[in-house]
Amino acid sequence: MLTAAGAAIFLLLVLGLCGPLHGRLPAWTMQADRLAYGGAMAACFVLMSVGLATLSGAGDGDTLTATLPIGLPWVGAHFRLDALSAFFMVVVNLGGLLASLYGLGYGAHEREPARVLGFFTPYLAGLNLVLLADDAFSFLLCWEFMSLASWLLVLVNHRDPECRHAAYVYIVMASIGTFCLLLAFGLMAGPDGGYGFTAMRASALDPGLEAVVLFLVLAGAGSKAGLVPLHAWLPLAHPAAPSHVSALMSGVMTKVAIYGFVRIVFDLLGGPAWWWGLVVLLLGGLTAFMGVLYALMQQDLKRLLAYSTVENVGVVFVGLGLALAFQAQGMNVAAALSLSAGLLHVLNHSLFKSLLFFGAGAVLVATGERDLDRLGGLIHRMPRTAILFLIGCAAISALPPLNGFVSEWLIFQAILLSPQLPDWALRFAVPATGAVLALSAALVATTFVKAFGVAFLGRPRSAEAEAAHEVDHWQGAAMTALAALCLAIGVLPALFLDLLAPVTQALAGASVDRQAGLPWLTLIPIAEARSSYNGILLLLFILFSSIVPALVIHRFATRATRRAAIWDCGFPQADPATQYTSASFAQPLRRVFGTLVFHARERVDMPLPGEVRAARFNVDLRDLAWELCYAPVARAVEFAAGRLNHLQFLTVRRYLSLVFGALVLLLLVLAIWQ
Amino acid sequence: MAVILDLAVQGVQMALVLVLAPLLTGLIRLVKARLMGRRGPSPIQPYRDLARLLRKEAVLAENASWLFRVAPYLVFGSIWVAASLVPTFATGLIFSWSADLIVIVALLGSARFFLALAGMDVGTSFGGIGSSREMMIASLAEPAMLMIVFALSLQAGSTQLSTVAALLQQPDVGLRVTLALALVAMVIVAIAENARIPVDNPATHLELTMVHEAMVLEYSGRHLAMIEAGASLKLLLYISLIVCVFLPFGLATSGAAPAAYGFAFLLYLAKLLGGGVLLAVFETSIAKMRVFRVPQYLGVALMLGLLGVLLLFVSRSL
Amino acid sequence: MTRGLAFDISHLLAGGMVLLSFALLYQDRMSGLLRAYALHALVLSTSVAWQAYIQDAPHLYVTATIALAFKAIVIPVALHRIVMRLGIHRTIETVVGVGPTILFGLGLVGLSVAVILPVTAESDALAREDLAFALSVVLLGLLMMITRRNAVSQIVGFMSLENGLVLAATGAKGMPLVVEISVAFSILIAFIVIGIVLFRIRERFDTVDIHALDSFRGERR
Amino acid sequence: MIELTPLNLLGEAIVVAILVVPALSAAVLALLPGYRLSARLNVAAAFVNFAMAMVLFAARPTPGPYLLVDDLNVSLIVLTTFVAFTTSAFSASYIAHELEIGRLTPTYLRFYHAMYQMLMFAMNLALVANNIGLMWVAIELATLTTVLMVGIYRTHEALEAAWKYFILGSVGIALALFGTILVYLAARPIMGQGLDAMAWNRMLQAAHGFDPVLLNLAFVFLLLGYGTKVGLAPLHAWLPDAHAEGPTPISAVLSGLLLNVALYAVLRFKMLLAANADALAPGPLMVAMGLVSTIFAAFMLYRRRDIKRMFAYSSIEHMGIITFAFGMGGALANFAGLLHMTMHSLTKSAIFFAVGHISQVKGTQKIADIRGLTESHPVLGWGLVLGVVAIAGMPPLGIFMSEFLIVSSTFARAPGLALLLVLGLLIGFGALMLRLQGVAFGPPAGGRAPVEASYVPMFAHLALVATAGIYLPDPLVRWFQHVAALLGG
Repeated sequence: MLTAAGAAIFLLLVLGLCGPLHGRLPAWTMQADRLAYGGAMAACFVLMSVGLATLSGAGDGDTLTATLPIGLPWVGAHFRLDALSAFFMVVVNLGGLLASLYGLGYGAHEREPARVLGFFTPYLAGLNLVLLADDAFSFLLCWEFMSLASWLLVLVNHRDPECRHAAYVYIVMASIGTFCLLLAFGLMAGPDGGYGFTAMRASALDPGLEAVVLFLVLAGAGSKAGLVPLHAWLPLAHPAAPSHVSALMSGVMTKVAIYGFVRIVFDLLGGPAWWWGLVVLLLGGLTAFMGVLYALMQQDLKRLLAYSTVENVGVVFVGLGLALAFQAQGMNVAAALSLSAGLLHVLNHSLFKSLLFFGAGAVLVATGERDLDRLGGLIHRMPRTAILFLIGCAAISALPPLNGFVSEWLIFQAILLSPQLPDWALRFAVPATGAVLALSAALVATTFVKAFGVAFLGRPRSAEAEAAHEVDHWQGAAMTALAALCLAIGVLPALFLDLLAPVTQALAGASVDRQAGLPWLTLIPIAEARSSYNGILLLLFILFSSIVPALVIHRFATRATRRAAIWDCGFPQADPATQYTSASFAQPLRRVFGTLVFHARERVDMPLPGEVRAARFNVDLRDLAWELCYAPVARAVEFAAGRLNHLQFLTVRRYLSLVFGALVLLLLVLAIWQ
Repeated sequence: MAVILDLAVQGVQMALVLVLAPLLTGLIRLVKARLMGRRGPSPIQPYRDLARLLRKEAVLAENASWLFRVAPYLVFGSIWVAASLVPTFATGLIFSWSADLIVIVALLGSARFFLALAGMDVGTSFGGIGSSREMMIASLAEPAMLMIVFALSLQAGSTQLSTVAALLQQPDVGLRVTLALALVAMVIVAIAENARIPVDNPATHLELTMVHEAMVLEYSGRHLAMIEAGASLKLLLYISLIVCVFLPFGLATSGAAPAAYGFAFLLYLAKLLGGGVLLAVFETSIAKMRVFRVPQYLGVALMLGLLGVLLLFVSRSL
Repeated sequence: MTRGLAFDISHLLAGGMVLLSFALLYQDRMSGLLRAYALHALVLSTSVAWQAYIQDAPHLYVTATIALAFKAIVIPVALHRIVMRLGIHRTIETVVGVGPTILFGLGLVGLSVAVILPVTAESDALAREDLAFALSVVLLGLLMMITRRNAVSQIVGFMSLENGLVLAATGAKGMPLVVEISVAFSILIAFIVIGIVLFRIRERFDTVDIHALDSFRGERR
Repeated sequence: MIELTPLNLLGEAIVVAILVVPALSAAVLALLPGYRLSARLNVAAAFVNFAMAMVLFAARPTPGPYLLVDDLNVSLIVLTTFVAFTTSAFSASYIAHELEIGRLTPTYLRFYHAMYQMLMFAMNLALVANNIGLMWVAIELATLTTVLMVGIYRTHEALEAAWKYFILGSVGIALALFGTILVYLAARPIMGQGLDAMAWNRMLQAAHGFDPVLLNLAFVFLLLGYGTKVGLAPLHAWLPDAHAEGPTPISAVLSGLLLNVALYAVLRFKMLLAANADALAPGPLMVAMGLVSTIFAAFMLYRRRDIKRMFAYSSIEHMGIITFAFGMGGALANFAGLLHMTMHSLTKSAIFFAVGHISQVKGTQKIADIRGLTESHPVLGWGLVLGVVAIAGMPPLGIFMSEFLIVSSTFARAPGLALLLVLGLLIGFGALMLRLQGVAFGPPAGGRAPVEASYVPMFAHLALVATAGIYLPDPLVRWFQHVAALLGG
């Protein structure tokens, strides 16, 4: 199976050649974009199948390994396919498969397709290789390769200065993250360079060092995943890329980052200390809350989605934090439940976030706009995209019976197991995180009511939105597939939860009871008396209780309908600008959280009666993470660079003085040392 | 046999909530009117309103989309499902295992989600105002509600409503601080969620203060009827939930004698009546608050809920 | 010839070079500086010749001759002519006053002694003492380079530094390639002097004109 | 006593040949008019040199009093001759353009080619010298030739740069000589007078008995003296200007080779110190200088306006990293240092090739005036992207591997130092990427003339670097490991 996976990855790498070949292939062959996306679909399909096969057959616990004579010379490149990698391979390649399908249509609208084609498939290869790597060098090499490829993908619209800025911030943050991981691996490998993961698993570290590793990994993998306060690059970079790449970055690459965290913290490090869970949990809660608040305030559709990714990563980390906390107490079943919940959310988020980014890409193709306040009424002109986007919105808002709800529900179930934890800090932190999570979930719904409501409902706010048209069938097919998967997981969660059993078995030493055999495919994570959920029945109930009244009314009461002008309390306003905008929709919540979280300031400039100038309303929002974490560093570097720069403009005599100074200093050191 | 009985109970429950909901609304209106010194409409007036609305043709704005037409049924459907999962007079509903308290909260969330979208569909400023404020209130009410759910579930070791109710029926539960806090929080949430005074006034169309009504301003005919019915159901659901959890005595358990069911049913009606009257009294005794004070009001509920959960740990470990 | 006398004379000559280095630091006239340098080179030449004699190393006479002819005569004369032609023979622009420079120079001599003295006694004493003096000469030469603004005086500093090196090299008994190295070094110095002659505009290394600096370094703002 | 085999004899012949060929070529080139022929001859001589150097892998000469080929220097000899060969090929296609636009005259071009071979001679001599005095002479010769080449454009800036290089280089050379004398003094009591006391292979065997005080003092002077040539801060001042103002092939040779040769000298002396238990550990000094250079150069990258000067600072940064690695010592760090030296040579010279093309097509070296290269000149632009990405330490290119080893092996031993190094690397990375994005992306600006010179040398280097990032051939690894062990802690 590893051979098949290797061949597929190799194919992905080779397909990168489609970039330079774009427009140069002879006419009778397939065009380069078809070739690249088609090949990527095939390769992703193979890789996904490998993942699925491993997951379903890995019950006997054997994992596949391979060593290639490349990479770090005396270590070699180790690759390993175990349940965890397999699960993430499914996530990654499902996303990759559908993104390629979407790209078949979306790619035709690129200004410079070669810049996408050249890096899209290598990027997919990088994502997969990270999952398979089994030594520190290969892991980091693939990790950084993935960053490199995505950086170039962000730079596709390189003529846009904002894009370049986003790409720059991204690549610098990616590099910082990589160095954090490198330091972590350095600690785990020790001075003798035991870089193989097998060696790291076998060796035990001092608890203090393990803590350092934990924080380094939180910084390294966390910054890639978008943990607050290291997230600031994410909402810049993800939206800047072409939409199918944005979907991969948000839906898939953040997951690979989570994989990195899980791999190192759950697998390579020894058993967790009790407070690890606390740290991860609190960070996750903070991330979820801040992420959704930022998302709510956004006006740019893709940026809103990117911030929402931050939120979802927070949710996943809450699950992981709980798992660590339970694991530290030896409560393996509870840990397995938390881990399953987090990992299921990984899968779910990759699905609905890809769907939403595809939808945003469709809107972008149709209107050329990402600004919510220039959209509106698209439900009439893009009916298919609208309903699919709506399903995505409902799924991410955790509405039953869609998939977002299932993972959220499982996390709540895990939180409700927390009274069994002995540590006081955790006992307080877990319910508090639960409250934050509940608050975030509600805010997500608000955010996506806003996103869908402003973009798709109402009346068009610009000529572009008025002239929008439905997108092609490739894009439609990709979105439909994702929406169907969202519904499938929501309705049949038991089947998908079972897929995770080998993963949790390997990492937490236990797994949630097998679900597939239960009557009605009910989800019973712990015990029936405790909690259960049945998506199919719920779907049937909702359909029944919505459709039956509708039928009854239409049959027995009236079905007469009349179209009339908008009523609007008797004062209809013709101008679409009088509709609620994204900013006005968010205003009540901005008032609630704004001053605290964003230092928001509203300024109203209202002309006096008789003046003819327009009134102005301004809102200043400040991203605290940017101002407290990023900007000071940038300023410090700038300051130091400016100061040191004087050394470029000295005279020869002064340079000689430096040499002389160094000499005298060293001689003094020598004299004192002797 | 038992299965048939259970199915019957479930069926009765579904029909019951549908039948009782408008009556409860009418009753509250009547009591409020009496308290204000008016004669007030008959308690069955809501039925007449619904019937009239259902017969009328629906007037749709020219640019209303399919979502605008589908939303009322979805809203109604979700609330109805949620309402039929709350034990009213008997626990052990046959389908109660398909959804727990969290699902009930989420179902209400779905209803609100679609209603808010419908409010934005036509593209009026009033619709926007309503949706925006509704979502703001919900964003705070929903976590508060979840905290209450946590408090109850932790107490009972289950999120299943039947199990919770069964547990709280035990005489040894006694009075607990957590339960008291949860009750207060729940009442606050219930008032906010049902757009009652002091959060919203169901009887006003004053543009600056309305929330729920602004959202459904464009609706008419059968669509409005579904929304109104849904609102009534939701009120019934919350009162049922409160009495089911906090006053669970007399609930019939699965497989009980028909007489026990009958008694439980009567008892349920009495509880509902009591809840409705209390609500009316409460509503008449206070004034509506500014919209931007609502977050503080709901914040109290959230904090109470969280406090309840945390106190639970304290009392547990002592 | 006793061992003592050989030692004393080498010691005297090396010490003389250190003294002359101080004299170089002290000079505030260009012509005086050049004369002092000629003397410095002369003492070096003598010292090298003495080393050739006591080490019985005839090839060192070559070095001594080079030092005498080239450094004590040709270069001072050439520099003198440049100085006269540029009309900068009057003053030497110093960066810090002569007094502090001399004090600092004394410190440097102290430092050289401090780092050389711990050398174990088995190395011969002559080499050790010579080395301390040579190091002092090197450091003083460098000090001169950085405390003078005038190109010619900086060159003189560099050449006195180089004299220190030759002193050390010849003091190291039996060191191979000394002649070759000293020749190579003389070529270097010749280049520098030619550079000065060719690019007369750069009579000052040190300019206070910021605009000129910017354009020189290609980093135009 | 090592018996003489035919291989030894062949080796000896080769060693002499790699010195004689460039020296002779220099003489011939100085006499030949006509730049086309000279350029070709230059390439041919460089190639012959490279081919002969390859033979040294198999055939080692017996160490003589003056010449020595051992594991440490043979790799550097091959690397040097290889880069010298590719650079001469690049130069052949590059320098014609300089003649066309009148920056150079035929006379100067003749001089340039002669000097190029002279420089090859000097560097080869420095590498194969078994005698520390001879090595010193060779490095001085290399300095002189490069000074002349840096100033070859005769512009104000070029002369200024050459002058600065000359003065600072001379002082450095003087300090190195003093250090050399001190080493001899330390060795003499043990080895006796004469050539043995200056021969590497002999001294290394007897170094444990040398006077530690003299060795320490010598190392201070040698580190500062040769460190000036390496470009370690604060002795670096000549380096950016010399790179920026000289002809681009010379910048490539300076960065890719001469700095390595100087560092090689430092390494030799480090081994000597390491062999003496009583002497000061040379590591901390090198670590300190390496860190200062890395961090300082990283900051300096931000404010650069001239693209060649910027990459010159990047060379300082990388020399700092290499010095740091050797200073840390140990099998991993030494291995990484050797690898980094090789990779940096190849990458940096490739970058200078690219920069040479860029400044020719755009007619400027100012970073602000060069934009959107990937659009206006895709091959060149992406080549530059690849090169800069490589030098910034991104995978899958060679420098990533060496930085991985340096940082990870250091962190477990000295976390603080590793953090400082990472800080420097990140700051440098930020600057390089910032400038790269400006130069390679965005709406194109500047000339759109097609590139006439050959891309082959640039992509040959980049291909090697890319291969090495993923796969190092086994013999090379074993042999790096052996040398790493020789270099010790």
